[in-house]
Amino acid sequence: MIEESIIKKHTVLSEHAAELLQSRQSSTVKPGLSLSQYLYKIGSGFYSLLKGMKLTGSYFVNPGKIVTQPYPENRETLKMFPRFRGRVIMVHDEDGEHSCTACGLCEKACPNGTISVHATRNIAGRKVLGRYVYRLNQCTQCNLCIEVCPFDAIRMGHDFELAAYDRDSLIFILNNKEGRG
Amino acid sequence: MNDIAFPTTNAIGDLVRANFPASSAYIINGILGIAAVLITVALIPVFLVWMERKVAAHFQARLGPMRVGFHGTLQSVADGLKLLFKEVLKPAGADSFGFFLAPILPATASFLVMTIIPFDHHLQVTDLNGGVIYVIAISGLSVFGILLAGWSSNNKYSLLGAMRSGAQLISYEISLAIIMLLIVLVSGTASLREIVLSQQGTVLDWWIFKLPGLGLVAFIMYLISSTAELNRGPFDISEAESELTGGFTTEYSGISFSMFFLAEFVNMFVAGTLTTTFFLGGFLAPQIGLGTVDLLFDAVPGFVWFFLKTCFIIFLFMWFRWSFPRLRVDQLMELEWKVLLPINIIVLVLGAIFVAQGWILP
Amino acid sequence: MGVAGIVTETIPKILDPLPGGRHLVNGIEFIVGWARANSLWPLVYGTACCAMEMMATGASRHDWARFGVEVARATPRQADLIVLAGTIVEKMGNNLVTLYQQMPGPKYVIAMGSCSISGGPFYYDSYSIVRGGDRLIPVDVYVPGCPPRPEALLYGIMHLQKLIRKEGRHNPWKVKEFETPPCIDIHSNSKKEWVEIETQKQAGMTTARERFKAENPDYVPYKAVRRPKDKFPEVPRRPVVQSGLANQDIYAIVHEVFPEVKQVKQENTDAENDKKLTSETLLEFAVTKDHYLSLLTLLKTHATLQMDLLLQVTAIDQHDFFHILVHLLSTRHGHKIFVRCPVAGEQPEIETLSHLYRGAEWHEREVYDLFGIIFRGHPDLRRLFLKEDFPGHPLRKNFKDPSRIVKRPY
Amino acid sequence: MEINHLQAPPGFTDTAAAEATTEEYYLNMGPQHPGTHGVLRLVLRLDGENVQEVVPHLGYVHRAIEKMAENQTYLQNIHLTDRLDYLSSFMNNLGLCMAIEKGLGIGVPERGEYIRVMLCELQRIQSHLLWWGVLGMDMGAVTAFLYGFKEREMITDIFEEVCGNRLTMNFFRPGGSSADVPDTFLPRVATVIERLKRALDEYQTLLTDNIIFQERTRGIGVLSREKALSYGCTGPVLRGSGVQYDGRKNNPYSIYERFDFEVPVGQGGDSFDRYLVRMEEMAQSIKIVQQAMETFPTGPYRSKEFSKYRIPTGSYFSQVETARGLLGIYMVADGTAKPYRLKYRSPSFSNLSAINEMAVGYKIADLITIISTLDLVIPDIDR
Repeated sequence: MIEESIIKKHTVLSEHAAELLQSRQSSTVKPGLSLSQYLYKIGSGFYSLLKGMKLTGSYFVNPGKIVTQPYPENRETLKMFPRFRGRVIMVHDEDGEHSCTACGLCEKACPNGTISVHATRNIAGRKVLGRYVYRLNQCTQCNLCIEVCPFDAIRMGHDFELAAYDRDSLIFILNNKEGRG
Repeated sequence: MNDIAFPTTNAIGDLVRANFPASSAYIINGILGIAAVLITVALIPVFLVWMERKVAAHFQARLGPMRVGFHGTLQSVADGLKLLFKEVLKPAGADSFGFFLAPILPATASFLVMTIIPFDHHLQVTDLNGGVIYVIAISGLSVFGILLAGWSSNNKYSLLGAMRSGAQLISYEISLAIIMLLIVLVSGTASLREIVLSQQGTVLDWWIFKLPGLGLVAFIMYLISSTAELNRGPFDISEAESELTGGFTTEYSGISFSMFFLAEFVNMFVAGTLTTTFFLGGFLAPQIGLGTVDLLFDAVPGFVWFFLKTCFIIFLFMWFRWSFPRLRVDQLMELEWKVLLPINIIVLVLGAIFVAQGWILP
Repeated sequence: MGVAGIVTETIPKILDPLPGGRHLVNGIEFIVGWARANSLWPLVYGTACCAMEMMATGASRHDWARFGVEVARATPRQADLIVLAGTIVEKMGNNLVTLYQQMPGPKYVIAMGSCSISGGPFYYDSYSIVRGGDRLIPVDVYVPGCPPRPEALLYGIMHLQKLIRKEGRHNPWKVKEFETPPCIDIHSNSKKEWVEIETQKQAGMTTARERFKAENPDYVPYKAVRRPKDKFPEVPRRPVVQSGLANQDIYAIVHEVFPEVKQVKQENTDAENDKKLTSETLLEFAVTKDHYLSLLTLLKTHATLQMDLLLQVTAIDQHDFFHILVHLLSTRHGHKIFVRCPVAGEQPEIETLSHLYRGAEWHEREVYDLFGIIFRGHPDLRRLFLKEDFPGHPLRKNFKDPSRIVKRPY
Repeated sequence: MEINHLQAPPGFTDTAAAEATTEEYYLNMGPQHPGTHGVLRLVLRLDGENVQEVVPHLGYVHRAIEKMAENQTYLQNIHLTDRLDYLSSFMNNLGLCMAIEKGLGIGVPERGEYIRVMLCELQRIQSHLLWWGVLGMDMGAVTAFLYGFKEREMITDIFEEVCGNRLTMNFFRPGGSSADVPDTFLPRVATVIERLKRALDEYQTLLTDNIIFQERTRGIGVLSREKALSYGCTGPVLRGSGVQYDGRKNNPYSIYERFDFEVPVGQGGDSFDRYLVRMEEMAQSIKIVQQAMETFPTGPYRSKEFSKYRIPTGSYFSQVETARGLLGIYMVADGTAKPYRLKYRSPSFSNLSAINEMAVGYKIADLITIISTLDLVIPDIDR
């Protein structure tokens, strides 16, 4: 008593597909096609091949349909989306100061142990950022560190041309100067 | 009927005959002819590889090779050279004699067929009066190479690929032979040169249009079976990348693989030339009947028309390859034995009736 | 070594002393380098997400055929470039090495994505990962990213082409010796190094600090400005329409036949109305080993329940015993039933469900593989994911294998 | 594992027929094979070209995600779900986020739900486009692969603009999404939808109507209704065999019950049915995205943000209809910030387990087509 009421009648495939299914029923019966079916099959088959060729031909004939964006040639016009995640960079204002206070939240939020925040005590004895080690070879650009940073100190840069010949050159130190004390 | 004066004389041949003794002149002419064929055969795959990749690219809405020379013209040169300097590996357990003999056979088969193709009135190495039978015999030779390659590289995938292509080539040779038989029947001669000359006159005298409906059907059947002969297009089941990883060429690397690669494209060129010779009036300029246009067409030398027609046929082969999915092995056999063969036999019989009634003056 | 290897080595020795020979040799090397650089045939090899970006690079929009990288051959014999696209797992490791050895002559490797550079997201706590492709085969170019953009891979390929053009006389066939760095916890290692530098630095700073304190007594430390936290409203949960039978009806049906099967009390439901379950909490039955099979046959064959789809059979390691979990779904009604059965012992045993649901075969093989629970009557109980000789069952809480697992430090 | 040709390798029912006229042999479609979509290894028992038995070997991309999940916080686990079935990473994120929301008892605002539904449906179309392209390439029509990717790149642009990454988005958070949708989102989706409609007709002529394609997929790889259910197949594979089960309709989650769309169901259960079901699903997803675009609400995109996601002890299950089938996430929380046990019920795992049922008796070329119509993602199987 429960079965029928619950299942809403879902419409089967769109008409085209349904018609194909019906004709499929007949064609799976393999034994022998009558002569008319045999000729119809050759004719419709040949026509469907021509239609396929017409489509590829239309792509060949007008080069306007080419979608290739030639990478090295279009380097000047190629601009990433504002939210593109290339690699983590530290925001430096005009006189080279960054606003990282070595709180280590990004280090804990990162799933892959990519970021190592090394704090040091500056001349006045306060804890400031010493060295911000960022291992790009382990980073998966998941944006968790940037969401959790309370001071907006780090941001996702837009550069993607980072191929290198050896593994260690992918480890960056992001801060130019010690943190402000 | 066929000794009409043709503008281009056999200049080089006469020059050699003039200042060399008679016996050596024949040998020198032969060597020059063979050298000419070998040079064209060496240059043609270079052009065809580039053409295939650009045509495939434009079919697929992309640019294809661009950076290696102007619009990628040097791309096939780079491929050939790289393959030249690759290490040639022989898998353990492979029978070395068969393994290294196999790549040579398909290439030689296509070189041999090139010798009798009439590029122009006099641009032909030799003209056998049994040309068509020679073509059928020689094109059977490339099957050995593929079977030997498949068996001797001690790899299940290559064996599968070779068995498939063995069955495919043998069965499609039958429909190929029947259509060639039709052309011989209709044109009265078996020599390729005579077949071309029998299509003289306006465009309507080409065999494709001369026989009312028959010529077109025969042309389509010929295209289908020659694509199957080439292991290309919807019939590339022998080296189907997505099933058999590489088919019979799985274990070949470096220069031995490039021989197969070269043989495939030379075969494609040979299939194109044979189609133009049989159906599109070889090196004859298309005369449409308008006075001025005919003269203009006649001025263009024969072999240019020949190459234009062959390139169009090769473009058709490429169009097939990049538009259709692949057939399964048993569907391929079914297509040959249940569809192509009956139609070809009917076409042959109708052709015979036409000739018997005298409707076509051979 | 192959013929051409020796040829490119010996040509220079012969031609150099000849007049103009040097230019000829440089000419040959330039042409050979140009040919190799401009016709890199990649192997069709891709394990995980980076393979999608490699396919996108091969597709129309980025089209690496412009660089001559086109004929993607499936056989290693005709390929001369492997793009390590995706995670390299221990079991796939030796296959990858055989593939690399099967490739002829000058062969190049691009490590694409952080998984093949250094194990990426799976560096910590994974027992079956190879932390970086260069532990197995020599890598020429590293393309970082997860996954790297198609343009980044094209930049990597151009980088590789520069390398090949410069190769020249140096015989590219000599496989580069490569050392495999040990699997250490990089994160805590860099902290240890920093602490050493730090102690040295602080030792020398004491005198400077007094002088600084003396010079500017009114030093006010810098106050970093915090980012304003944007407020988001508290949104009540939307009532979920429970499809199929309500939990109580199912519980009633099962309770008639199996009175002692109890309902697993979900801690997060309010305590007093144990029976009245909100529609969202799971309906989980706790059953003992002997009723396990009979309950599940009932659930499958019952006319009104019709639990015809087995979602999964899995297990949880509760330290001193295991819980076998069976999740069932009825495609006709849409309700789901969860069954929990405790099994104890070092090598616990329970009946198999593969005669009820054919799909259970693989799920049970996975539980045997990762937990070591034997399923009696299973047609073909073998390890599903791991190699036959893998020591122990990794998903157990007490699985210790320092050679494979690098513990996450935080 | 070395295969010697006389003794059946593990997993095979040792019924090499004594009176078999032709000698059967074992072929290894190894982990690196163009037809197996990644690193799935199939060992086939063949009689000539006919497949007698298929035994898949898994584990070549088993990265132990479930062991890692026990040592990562919930947010870090959301980032890992992208790498499970990377062709429906939005839906994986959604699955885990719904489980966490069930645990914490938090709701999702209207705009957050609409963003989730639109992005998931766009990702379903994107995943089906890739499946269609790779199916064409596996059957020899390489042009289909490049046409499929042409449209797929447009949808990838939308995702890149919204979340910054093309494939592994990590965009949803418990309670909504991590950022609001940029205002160029709706116009861009509108243009892409128009282009997709035209593209679907192009695909119709290129593959669906093609006689060679129909010959190679009709009546191939038949999976009966009972077998599909018994093996636990879900998604287009199950619907292709005639079972009317779609997670979005039968167990509605998020706000799917507001949109009206049909669930395509095949009859025969062969490769052509599964093909038509997916093509129809693409059309239905376009319908959903259009309806969602018309009534796209304003307002907050996520609910209250927690600094530490501590979920009270208990077991939670959430279920999502990904492009491949039903993804079930079973989470046992113990009150701390890290899950005690996180089990992903992956759809491709069960879809693949029925391969032996579907492929026996057909040719090698059919086996490749069947694997392609199963639309497998191997890391989703091996986790």
